Amino acid sequence: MASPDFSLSVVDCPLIQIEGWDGTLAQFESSLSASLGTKLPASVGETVRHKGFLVIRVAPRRLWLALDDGAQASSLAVDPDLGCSVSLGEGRVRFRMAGADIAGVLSRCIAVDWCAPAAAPGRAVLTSLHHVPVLFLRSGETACELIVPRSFSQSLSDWIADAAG
Amino acid sequence: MARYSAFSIFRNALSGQKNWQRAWRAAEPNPSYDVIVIGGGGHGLATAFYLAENHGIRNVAVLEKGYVGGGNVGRNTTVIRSNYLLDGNTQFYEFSMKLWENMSRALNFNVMFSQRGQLVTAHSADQLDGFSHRANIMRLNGIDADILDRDAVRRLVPYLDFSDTARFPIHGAIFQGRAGTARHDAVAWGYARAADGHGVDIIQNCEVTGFLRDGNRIVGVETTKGRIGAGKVGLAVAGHTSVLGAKAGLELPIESHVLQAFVTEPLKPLVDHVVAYGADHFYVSQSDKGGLVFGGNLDGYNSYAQRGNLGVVCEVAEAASALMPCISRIRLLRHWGGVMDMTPDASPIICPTPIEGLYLNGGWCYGGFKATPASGWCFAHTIATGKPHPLIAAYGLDRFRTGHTLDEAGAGPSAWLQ
Amino acid sequence: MSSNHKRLSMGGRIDREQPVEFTFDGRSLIGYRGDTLASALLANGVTLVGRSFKYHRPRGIFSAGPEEPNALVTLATAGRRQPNLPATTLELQDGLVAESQNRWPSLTFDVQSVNGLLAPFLSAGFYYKTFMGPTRRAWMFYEHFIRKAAGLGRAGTDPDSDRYDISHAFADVAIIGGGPAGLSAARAAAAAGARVALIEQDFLLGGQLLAEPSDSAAAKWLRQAEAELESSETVTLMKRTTAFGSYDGNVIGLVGQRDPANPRPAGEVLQTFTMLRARSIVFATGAIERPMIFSNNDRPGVMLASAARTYLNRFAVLPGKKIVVATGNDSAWRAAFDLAGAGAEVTVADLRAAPSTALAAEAGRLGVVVRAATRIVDLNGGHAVRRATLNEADGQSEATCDLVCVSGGWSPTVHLTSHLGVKPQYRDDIGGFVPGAFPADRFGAGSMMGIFSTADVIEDGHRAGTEAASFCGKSAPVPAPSKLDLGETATAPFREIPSLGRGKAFVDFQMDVTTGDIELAYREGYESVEHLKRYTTLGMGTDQGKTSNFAALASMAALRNATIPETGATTFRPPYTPVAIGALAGRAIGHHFKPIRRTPMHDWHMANGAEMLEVGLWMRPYFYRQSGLDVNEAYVAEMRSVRQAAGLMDISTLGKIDVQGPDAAIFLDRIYANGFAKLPVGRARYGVMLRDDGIVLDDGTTTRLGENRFFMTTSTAKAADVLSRLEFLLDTAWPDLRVAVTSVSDEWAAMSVAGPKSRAILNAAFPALDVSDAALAHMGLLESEWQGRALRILRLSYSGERAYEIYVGATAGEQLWSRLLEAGRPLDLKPYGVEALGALRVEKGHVAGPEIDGRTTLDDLGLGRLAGKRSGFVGDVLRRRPAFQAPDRQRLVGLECIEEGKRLRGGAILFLPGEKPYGHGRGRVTSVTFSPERGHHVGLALLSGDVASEGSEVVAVYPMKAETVRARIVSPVFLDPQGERLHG
Amino acid sequence: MLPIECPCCGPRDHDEFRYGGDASVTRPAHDDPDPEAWYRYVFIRANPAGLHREFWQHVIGCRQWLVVERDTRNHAIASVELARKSPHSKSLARKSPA
Repeated sequence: MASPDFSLSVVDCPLIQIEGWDGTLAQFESSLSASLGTKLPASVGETVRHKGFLVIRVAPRRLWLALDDGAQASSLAVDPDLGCSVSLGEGRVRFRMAGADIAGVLSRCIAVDWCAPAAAPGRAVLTSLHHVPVLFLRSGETACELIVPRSFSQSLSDWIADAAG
Repeated sequence: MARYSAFSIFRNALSGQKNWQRAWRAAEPNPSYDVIVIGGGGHGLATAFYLAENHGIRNVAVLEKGYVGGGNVGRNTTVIRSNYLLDGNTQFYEFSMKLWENMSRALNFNVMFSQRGQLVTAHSADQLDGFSHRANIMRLNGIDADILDRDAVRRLVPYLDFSDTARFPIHGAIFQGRAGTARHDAVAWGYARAADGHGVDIIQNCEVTGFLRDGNRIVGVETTKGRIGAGKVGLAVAGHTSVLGAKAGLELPIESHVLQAFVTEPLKPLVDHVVAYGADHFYVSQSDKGGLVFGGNLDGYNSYAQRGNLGVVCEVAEAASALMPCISRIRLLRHWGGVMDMTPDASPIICPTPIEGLYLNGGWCYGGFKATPASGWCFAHTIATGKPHPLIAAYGLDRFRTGHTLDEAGAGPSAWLQ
Repeated sequence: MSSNHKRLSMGGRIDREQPVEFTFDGRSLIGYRGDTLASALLANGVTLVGRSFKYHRPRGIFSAGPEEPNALVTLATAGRRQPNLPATTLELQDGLVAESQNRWPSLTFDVQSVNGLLAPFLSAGFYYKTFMGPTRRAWMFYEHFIRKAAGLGRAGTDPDSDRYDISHAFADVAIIGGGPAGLSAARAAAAAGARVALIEQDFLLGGQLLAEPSDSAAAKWLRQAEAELESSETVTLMKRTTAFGSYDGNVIGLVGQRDPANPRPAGEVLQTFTMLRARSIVFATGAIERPMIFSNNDRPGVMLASAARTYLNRFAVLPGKKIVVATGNDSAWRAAFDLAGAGAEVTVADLRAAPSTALAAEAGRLGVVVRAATRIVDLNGGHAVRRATLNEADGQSEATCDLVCVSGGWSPTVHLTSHLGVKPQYRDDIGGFVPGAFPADRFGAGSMMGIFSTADVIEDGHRAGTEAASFCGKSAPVPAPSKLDLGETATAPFREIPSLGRGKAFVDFQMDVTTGDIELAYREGYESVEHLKRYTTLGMGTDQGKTSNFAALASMAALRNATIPETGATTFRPPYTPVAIGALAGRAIGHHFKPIRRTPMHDWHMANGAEMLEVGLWMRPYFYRQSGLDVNEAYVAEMRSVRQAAGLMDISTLGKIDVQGPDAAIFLDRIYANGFAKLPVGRARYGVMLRDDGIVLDDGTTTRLGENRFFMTTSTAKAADVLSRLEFLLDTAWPDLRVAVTSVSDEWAAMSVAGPKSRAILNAAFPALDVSDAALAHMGLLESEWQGRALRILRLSYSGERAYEIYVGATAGEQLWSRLLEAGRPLDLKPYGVEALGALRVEKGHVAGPEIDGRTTLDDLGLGRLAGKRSGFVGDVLRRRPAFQAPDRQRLVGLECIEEGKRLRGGAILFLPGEKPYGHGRGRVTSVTFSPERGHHVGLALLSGDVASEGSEVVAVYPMKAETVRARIVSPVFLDPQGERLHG
Repeated sequence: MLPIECPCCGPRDHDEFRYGGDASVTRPAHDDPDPEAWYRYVFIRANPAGLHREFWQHVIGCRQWLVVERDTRNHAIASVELARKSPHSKSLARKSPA
């Protein structure tokens, strides 16, 4: 669906999760930071954009690497003594939403304060949409994305479409 | 005690209602009693009544920290049923049902027990098979039970969602015709009045603050109205069992949780039965005043506050609208919470305790109201004889240690998941 | 009578340019934009609006707000019936159709008003004392009639065709109430820099200021405040929105009505339920005027003084021409003056011996007759008041009148604050309850705090708004409030005294509770406030006793000769005003009631004749219609195809968990009853998890992908619980273990190819892969890629046949599914559904949900050997409890039907032959299937160990179908006990 | 809603969390064979009317298990911390064999 006031598109979501062990986290992070060539987001909800991907901290020891469309995952070897990685891209989809009505539509979907610093452009919020875990990514003044589990994606996009209708 | 009857109403009407007596005396505590029952709720009052009625023990006091019937007996959704599966539960709740059927006359107080029938909807063949298992057990224990197919459910309750768009289509239902509802406050008042008639002292605004012990034996209680001696003490304070139990030194497998209840604006008759939704947490009946009385699931965290939060309110409203689409425009008038003793197997605890002279009646989870008469009957027997009544043999405290738990739902030992 | 004959030609806040047509009890009437239904009815001279609950007494319009006890109507616009709505809060809109309630055949002639004559017998609680005989079920007979008589409006049974919405809102400061206190608080909080949400139930802001003349200083102040707030970017004005409940953590439940002036298309949202989360809250909820208690005080034409003033000044309706104002405080005098100013003949009957000289002087100026030390005691008139009886120091007199305005003082509106347990405190100086101490993030302002002069209220609102903003860290300098002084004098404390008249004196109008009922409750010992409420039904109506609570409490206090605090205070419960259940459900209705989970192959199933079955929100193929006409025919056909050729099943719904880390093997060893540490890389193992109490939690297979990496599957139903449990143990019990667990359930499409031809099908589908038994042995793993996605093939069997579980990246799921079907077509590969899956496992004696029912142990399920002599795993210690070792403990057995033409059923109860079928029997049948192999029904059962010897007989009793079937106890493995078919 | 201030995600409604019950009970070491210790851990609860230490998992969020101190009489939350960081779990970690 698309209108100047609100548009929603659904795309694939290449995604890699990387997690470090408790106790050796600093080592893990410096090693990961070096191999990615970027600093890491410091706290949960922060994101760092780097060539072709976005690094999101989703838990104290857990990061998501969300790849841009067409970007290739750089081969990422994690030292098993420091942490591990698992690919999650097949099981998630990305809802891209934009438009002047977006805050209103979102207020009928998720309990996230569009105006709060925690939801400012560049921030990520883990929350629920109709009891399903989703990752809210604020991508612009009137734009955001939701990363949602693939099995629920049809149900949730229907919900959003109804809320926008 | 003057008998209530149509004639007494007629006679009093002619005298301008000036000659009615107190339903129970405003008693102040004696120095000691043979038995003290702590808790002036349904179970405590029933226990006092049956101590006097069945066992001739009349030197009894019921101590209530607030006003009688102010706890769960006056906050529940009044459903009475005897559709239990497990050996130990089935017979106990059926015994309770039989006492309900004669309660108004036994107490000379109309508790408005209305056997309007209860059905639980099934939404798959598997679920209906599960219900059939339950119904089989009920029938084999002499309890009425029926399995209804979709058409039969529709004939009984046509206002449920039988449309093609129902999220969980109705497949059938289990039905117990003798199930129903009663006027909850009347149960407390009826037992209070009847117990008072047997000489029991009902002492309100009397909070128990401690126990008097002689070695391992309870010899009385400390209260806000002073010390009161007792031969035996029965604890019937579901919701607050842990708090009082701790004062007596009992360690208990109980957590307190809030269950919310809801009532709508009063309406002309709409819901003739008790209807429960098998696909989610929602059950409803209509009171004689006309309000739809309904409930759902626990709020799910330990609480002694008699109120819940919006999450469950919304979930219950969603489930209500899903099962019964016409309820959507009916308006909610009030919602409140009751504090439940939740046990690890969702079954109650009635038994003597390791402390001599102290008897425990609690852990009713959300099933206490329907159990009121049988609980009082069996608890009175247990207190009077010092031995568990056979019907509550399965409700001992030691069952968690031995593994003889009665987990109807198979939900496991996390109390809030029961 | 001419339309709108009570309407004044000037003034008010109605738009005379916008007439609105509506219908009441079939009569077409005209009102104006800005009217409520109540004001429009009064303007048209309609004073009889409804009948009361119990005695069916005629009732009129008593108030001008949500406290209305009497004027309840059913809206029946466009066939939608909404009963019990107060006419005083219904914003008039074109085409509105309202009906009076609780009357038959008509409002003016109501048969059940005969109840009034029976009143001596229908005292409070009379039903507790009778209807108990002659038989045990007698009550059911009486109840039938009582239920019919009870209830107010009638609700329809058709589905609600309206739509509702839920939204989430946020604010620094939420201000509840848009009267002078709330407006002043909003201005201050906004000036301090806070984000403000101002909530007002009415369609106009102003609260009590709306009762001031539309050309007054108050009106000017209001216009200015409104303009300022409307132009502020940080203030959200939420009119037509009721804050119905206050919940933990400063969450406020709001319900907003649609603005009828801006009609949205049909089917659009009627009400919006908003969950407002605020950092601080200002309660500026105002106060509600109280009635006076005297005989026949419920007659149409008795109205709160403030309401009369509101009808006059806000709606330009003069509700009476000859008016008695009965009061004991100053505020009602303002109504008297305004009504006199509008041309009415007004008499003030004041209880006080000496009302203030200023008031008396103003009364003299306006020609208002003043009777001091005078009490109204009775009213005459049926459908409308005609005459008031007044008791004065020197005797009784009568006053002809067509309107009686009453004011028994004011009750601060403490409902919302008491929802969260802030106990109301009695203040003797104002004769009412105010909220007790607030927590740091909540504030009260204005008359709800017992402050009654407008000048002070504005000052207080300003203070509360400033403090509430400051709590949120918003402390920009706030200019002084713009002042408004209406010159009110303090409201004197006013204590109700028992009624003196002969007729019924009502305390709760809606529930028909009289002073006599309260006396009776007292006499019978129902003297605590809660007993009083419950015994008399006081406060149980749709108005929740907003006008009656205090009078009842005061009456009981007088009877008990106690103070009001000694007598108690009512606990108010949400919602403040009734809320449609649909609004609370919002959008989660119909197919949105619960979200639906779809597998990657969902669309294929739908397009290819699958009958779907929902399992824990997942949609799964139940059976395929191509296999048979109904499920029973289809599942047997699908079983046969698996046993004879091959079947393809979508198993994507299985829980899948990625387990990684240096300590992963140690971790699995602790959470499974059987060992995993020694599992070689590339091998899979069936595992069972227990709960801490020793009961079986779940089962599944776990495969070792590498030294530090495992792939776990769980049952569909338990996936979320198991993951959360694993995380719990890692976070709280064993934080030293370096293990990560992640759900990969959505990551993989999963399908099982089962049957003797399954290897050949894999060969055909994956020509490049070596799937020979040497390369891929039973319980082996093959990892590869397919179409660029990861591929895992596990050789596992649930059915007992040679079988493979194939996992591929979810985006390629449907493609691979189709590829397998295509490759398998020459080999008779057919899709099969959940029912056949279940039947195949029963034949093979595998346990599933019906056996793993939350009450069974490893030993019960015949799985004790898995644990062997191991220890140190979750549940190990408590599984050894004595009850689980009892000889009569029920354990898993197989049953075979041995009666021709009969069948076993799940849920049948088992007895020994010759035993009387009574009680709980010796066990039960848990799962059954027709076994094509055996040609009859077989089943799994849980049966007392002391009678469960193989070869002996039991009787399966199924009372619901009046069936009794003989069965033989056999091994639960009905098929291929040696497991040869796994390799076939 | 009962907002819980997740140390990772900030204040979120409690329906994003999974309740985990009493956090003041000590889980025996995984290989502790004492039935009494397990019985008490699984079943016996202080169930105070007052401050209650309890586990919650921000399951629709960062998935961390938290220890929350909350008053059961009025639901007021006094503190929230990650279970891994709570003193309770540290002492356990020391006792637990590797």
